Amino acid sequence: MSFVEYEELIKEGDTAIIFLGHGSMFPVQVQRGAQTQTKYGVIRHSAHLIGQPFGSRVTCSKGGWVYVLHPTPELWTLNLPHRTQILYSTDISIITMMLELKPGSVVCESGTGSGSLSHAIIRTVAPTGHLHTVEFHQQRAQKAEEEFREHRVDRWVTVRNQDVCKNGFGVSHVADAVFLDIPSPWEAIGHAKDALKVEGGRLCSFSPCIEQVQRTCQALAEHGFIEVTTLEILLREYNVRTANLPLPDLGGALDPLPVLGEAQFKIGVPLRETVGHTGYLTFASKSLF
Amino acid sequence: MSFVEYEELIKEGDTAIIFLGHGSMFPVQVQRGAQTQTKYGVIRHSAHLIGQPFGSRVTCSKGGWVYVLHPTPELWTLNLPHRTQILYSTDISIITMMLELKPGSVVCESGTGSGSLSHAIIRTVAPTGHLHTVEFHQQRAQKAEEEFREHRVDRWVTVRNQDVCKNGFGVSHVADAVFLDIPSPWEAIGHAKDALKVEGGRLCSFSPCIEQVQRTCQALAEHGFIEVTTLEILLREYNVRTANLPLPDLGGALDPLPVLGEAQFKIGVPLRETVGHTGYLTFASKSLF
Amino acid sequence: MENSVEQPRQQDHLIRDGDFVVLKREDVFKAVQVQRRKKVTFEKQWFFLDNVIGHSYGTTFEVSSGGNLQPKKMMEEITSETKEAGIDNRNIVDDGKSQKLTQDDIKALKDKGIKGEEIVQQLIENSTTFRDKTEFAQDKYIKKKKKKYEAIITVVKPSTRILSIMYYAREPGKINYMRYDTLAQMLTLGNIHAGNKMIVMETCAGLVLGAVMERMGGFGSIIQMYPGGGPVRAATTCFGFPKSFFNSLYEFPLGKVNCLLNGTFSSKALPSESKDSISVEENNGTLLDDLQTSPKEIEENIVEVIENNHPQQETMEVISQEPEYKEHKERGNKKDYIQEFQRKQEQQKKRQIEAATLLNERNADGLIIASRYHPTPLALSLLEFVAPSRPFVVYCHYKEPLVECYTKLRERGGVINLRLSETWLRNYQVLPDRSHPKLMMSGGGGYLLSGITVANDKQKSESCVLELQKTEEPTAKKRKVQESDS
Amino acid sequence: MENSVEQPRQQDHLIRDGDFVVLKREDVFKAVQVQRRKKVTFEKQWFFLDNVIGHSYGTTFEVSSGGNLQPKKMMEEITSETKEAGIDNRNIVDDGKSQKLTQDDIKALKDKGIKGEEIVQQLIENSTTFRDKTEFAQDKYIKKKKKKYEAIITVVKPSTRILSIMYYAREPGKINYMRYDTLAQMLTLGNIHAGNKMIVMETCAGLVLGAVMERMGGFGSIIQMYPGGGPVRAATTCFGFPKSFFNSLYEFPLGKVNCLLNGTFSSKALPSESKDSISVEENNGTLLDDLQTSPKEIEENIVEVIENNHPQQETMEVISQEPEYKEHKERGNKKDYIQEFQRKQEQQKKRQIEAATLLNERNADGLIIASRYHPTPLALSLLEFVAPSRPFVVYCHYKEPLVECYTKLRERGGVINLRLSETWLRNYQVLPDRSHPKLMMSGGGGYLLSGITVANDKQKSESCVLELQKTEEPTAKKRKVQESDS
Repeated sequence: MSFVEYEELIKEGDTAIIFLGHGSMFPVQVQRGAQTQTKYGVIRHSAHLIGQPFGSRVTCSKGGWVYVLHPTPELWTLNLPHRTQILYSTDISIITMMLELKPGSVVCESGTGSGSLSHAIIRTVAPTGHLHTVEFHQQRAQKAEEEFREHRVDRWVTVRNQDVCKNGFGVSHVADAVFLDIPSPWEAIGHAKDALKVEGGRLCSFSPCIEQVQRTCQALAEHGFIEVTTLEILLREYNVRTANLPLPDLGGALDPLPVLGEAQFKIGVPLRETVGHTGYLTFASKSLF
Repeated sequence: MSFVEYEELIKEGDTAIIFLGHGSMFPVQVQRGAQTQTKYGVIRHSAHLIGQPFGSRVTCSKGGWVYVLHPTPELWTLNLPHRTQILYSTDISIITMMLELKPGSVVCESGTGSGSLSHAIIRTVAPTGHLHTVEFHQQRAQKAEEEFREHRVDRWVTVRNQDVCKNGFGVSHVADAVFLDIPSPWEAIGHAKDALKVEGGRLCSFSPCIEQVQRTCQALAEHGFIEVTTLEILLREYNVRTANLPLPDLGGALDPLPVLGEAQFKIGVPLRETVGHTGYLTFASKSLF
Repeated sequence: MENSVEQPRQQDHLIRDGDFVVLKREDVFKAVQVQRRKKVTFEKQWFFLDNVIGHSYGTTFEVSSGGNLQPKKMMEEITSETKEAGIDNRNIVDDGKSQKLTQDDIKALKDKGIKGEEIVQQLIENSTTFRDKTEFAQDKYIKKKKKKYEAIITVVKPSTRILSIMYYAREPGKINYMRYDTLAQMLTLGNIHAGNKMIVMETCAGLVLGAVMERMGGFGSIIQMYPGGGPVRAATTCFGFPKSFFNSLYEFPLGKVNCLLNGTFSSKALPSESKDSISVEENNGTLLDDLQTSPKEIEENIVEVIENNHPQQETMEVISQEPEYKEHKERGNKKDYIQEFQRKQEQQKKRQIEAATLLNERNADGLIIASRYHPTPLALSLLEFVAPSRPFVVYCHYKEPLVECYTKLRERGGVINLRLSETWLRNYQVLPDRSHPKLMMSGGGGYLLSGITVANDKQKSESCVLELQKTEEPTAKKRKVQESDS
Repeated sequence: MENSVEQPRQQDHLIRDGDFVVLKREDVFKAVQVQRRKKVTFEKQWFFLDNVIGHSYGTTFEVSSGGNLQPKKMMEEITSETKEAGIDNRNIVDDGKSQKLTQDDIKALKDKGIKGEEIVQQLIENSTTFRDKTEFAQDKYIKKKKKKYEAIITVVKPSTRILSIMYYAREPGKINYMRYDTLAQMLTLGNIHAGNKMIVMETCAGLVLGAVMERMGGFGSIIQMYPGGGPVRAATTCFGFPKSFFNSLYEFPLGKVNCLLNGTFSSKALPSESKDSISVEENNGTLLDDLQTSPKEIEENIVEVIENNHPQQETMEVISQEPEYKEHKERGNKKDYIQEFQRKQEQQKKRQIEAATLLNERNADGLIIASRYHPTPLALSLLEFVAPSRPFVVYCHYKEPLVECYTKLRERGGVINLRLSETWLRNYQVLPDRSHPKLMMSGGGGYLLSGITVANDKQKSESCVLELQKTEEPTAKKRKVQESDS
């Protein structure tokens, strides 16, 4: 497997997602001879995983079973080790579309963070594009590089450990799109402009606080960016349930016994608590003039 | 009728709401001998309205008919002449609850604007409470006073034509609650504190822009208000419709003719466009110390 | 209209013995009655409320030794004093060694009688990473520590605002998951105000009833429709209304609504009808079971049930059955209990006849439904008691039953301006340079169907419905066409 | 994998003759093909696109005399120059006399050849109330005037972003009211990327197909399932994809899906089977009718249909039937048309057999459904062609059918991680001292049901379903209990 290409069978060194049900899952690095402990018992990599097709049901030692899934950037987002706050698929989706990413796009990103967005970008720009990702935190930059190698996507990504606000992206006039998720995006707008192609490109900045957005929009205007728009996207999930509403007993006129009953129907009920805010997304285009 | 008490029959001088259907309606001032033109024909006040019960169906001259409704603050909000941007019932509801208004409450409000919230406040605090409402625009203050008289609620409201930021509410230490809907609410926080009872009370400020909220919250903290919370409420309306989804023709294996059909069901569909923002509501309590 | 009601007294802002109050710790509420020498448990901390008597509502107390409450000057948020937030967390390496104070140090501080607030401050000062944390992380840290070491309690006056927020946060199942802003909408859409004659059908622990009573301020009348053996009013009690508010509160059993509508319910038939009294007794059995379990649960949660020294005993007949039942259990004397019960039952019947009379006038000023039952049969039958040109509001936790209710009401006729809606509520953090919506929000607070009654002449009803459907179609014409296409 | 696809050329950012482009005026888009001396009508203004050729994408033009476009330096928002907003509108009395310029004055300016932009500036300067208006009112005023007097058009490159926003704003019915952010979710949830073998079933004018093609960049293969006589690809054309992208785009009729699943569809049977060819012809009749009306509508709206000089004719077989049909009508020669049609039909059959082969491998890497049909039968049958451990996404304008689809898929088994969701999108105005969410927002952009396929062993299927239901129950346990109580 790699994160940019489906394969049928699980092989040594692959990252696979063990799906336990209930939306509960975790990633494993497949290794000959290795074992993974789950609440349903042990999974033996050599016997249970290697050579099996992705999507198989694996019966664990205690008799319970799990599914082994092919990794995707979306599953990775749900399972990656958090080194920072991460971007989730709802935001990633609109970022990818609004930045007009596709195979062949060259993208600059900062910070790399836990690599949630990075994986999604690489998936979309491969096999002919490239991601330049800048992370100021050294350990995080190293860890990201490791993960990219493990996930066999390292040829489509360059990780740089530097401060984007001071040193930019390390490339000039190559990017179709720039993405910023840093505390002071307004300080990086100049570098972003420089990284974008001469003939223009798209920019996105993600910020949790409105004050960051205000300053970023001002900086974008000062640097001549156009079509500046800010938006917010929230996921609204529904649980599918069978609801039972009892029918009230209003007293049958003739029947002394109460006529009781209930109405049963399938419903999609919103979750009681849901994510109320991730961040504001500001998009802009590099002006031609 | 009055806006604070239901009556059964329509009488001279009443304000009534003519409901045409489709959510389309308008208010009339009932006057002996007067006529009102509608698309369904003429309504003759003496013959069609006076002495009839509210809620009656009135057949107009062209044979079409309308309903005559008893006014309520909520119907008034939908029908009042706009002299300013107004508050709608969704915001009014949460304002009323969060300010803990009830019969007997004394409330200070600025600006009066078109009187949308004022009518709702008066309805709630009558018969033992009072509204002090301050409007800097002279014509608007006059028009509001007129309306309060016409709606027979003038004994529960005092209108003052002054600048609340400079001159306050004209009363001291009497209010259970203060409501601000002005461009610079932070300039009126001191006056609001002064208007509230010595033993404390609640405050609400409505502002469309986040920068106004930021300044207001700062002023509230400086004046020792506590429990400062900002929220936003939006209405999500659904149309009830019968939807028809055709069933796709996947080709019956034995039947050469396509098996066509459709599924029909009742649904509640969200409106395609809806109000996305009215304003931020900031609530606070006057601290005891 | 004004003379029949107790007006708030001058000293109304002072906490008195016997008052119903709400305790507040951070964002957590609990409703209790103030009683001397009664131990109250709140957020795993016990204390006595004796010392709050005589203080103003809104006063903040700290729990000190022996469970005594000491008034405390309201401290400004500790965050304002320690605002040196890092811009990002690039330099933080989590090695578990960031806190220089040991558990022993902390215990020593506590033993010295250092207050929780000061302990938190010391923890901050001895954290090597606190100043480098982002503000978000700082806030999280402070909140966690504060919760652990401080025990600051504010005594506030109960209100619809406080109680609806309390129930929604802690026992949403008891109020059918009705969010407080949804309740706010109901009160406004229902035009609830002094002087109304309201019909309320709720199974929200009496919270909706209490909210309606608060808005009516003792003016007008309320008929509460109830399923089973009697109305549940645990939350209503928490409002601490004056006795007079209960004079015009009536209750009527749902099980007799059809009789009333058929005209088979009559005041003459009632007292002699033995079958009926049996069913009441049976029902009451159910009620008592309910009370046995349900307020128990409440007690463990957010409402302290009052077992003696019950000032509202006279006015709140139904909930007062509970102490009686307990008395009865204690005494073990079934006959005494039955005699007492029959006296109560007679009284209840008298009130029921009064309620029936009020309903039979069919001129109620509004109808509020918020129950765990399917709303359609309730709305269809109870609307019969409402005057024309009056608002009604039906709550349901789900949208689908209200879609059906909408359809059936349209078929019935006599209603206009039907609106199916929900509200969407988001709270904000507003702080210098770090304002944003709160990270979590409620996914749903229930749905409302509202409308206005109009004259529904039986002879015209059929054509009326047809025409209504024509004229009442909401606006988006273009869309409708598209939908029937697809 | 990389060598089979045309790579973007160096001069790709320059507009060329024959390019598919999108015209933009304020927030309004229109898709057209650049052709010399062809009159284009956009926002009630006509002009020629000759002058845009050779300029960069993103260049802004002004319409000048004779419908010629003149490149124009992008002007900063006029508001930035006139920012002296009143704080409130207390001093504004509307007397209809606030504009000092008369209609004659304005006409004189126009006749002098003064540009629209300058006219607006003069209108502002001659308004006595402009400076006293609130910023909101000022913006409104400027927008109104700008729209009336200026004709500034930007030529942008088509993309999923642009085209999905265009369709949602102007012809939402054609794309089943799918909002652009919903499409964005589908592309991500479906893990659409280069090298996939995708199944796409859409009735969204080909927009969803185009979006999938853009994300696959010509790598991999796509099988488009279509109802009726042929796939509709009006929106796909607007993307202006290179020819090579169409080499691995296949289409397969929905009406033969069951045959394929039953094993009754075979390549041998096809050519000789007369019954089948008749039905194809009939179907094609329907298609032609469709094309006769549906692109007509489009033409009047947002997409200029290309009638001649058709560079993609070879690669976009299906939409190319339309010009042929027109030709046929013009010539009035039915026989020629039928011969030509039969040749096409043979070609179509060959492709259909290829598509059938691809489907029969039952190893597709994903499934996207976005149609006006009930999603349940589509999802149940088309999932059979998908490999295990692959994502699928089903769009529906309504929530209710997806609730049913969810239930049926659970019963079927072989799918996990089912999620029913919608997104909520809000745009913001961010301006100094007046930032807030936009006053209007979309009420709904449709619903998605997504999930992942897994091995579904037939022999174990029953126990599997049971266990799945047990383990797959989403989290909120407490709530579930409450719900089955109520």
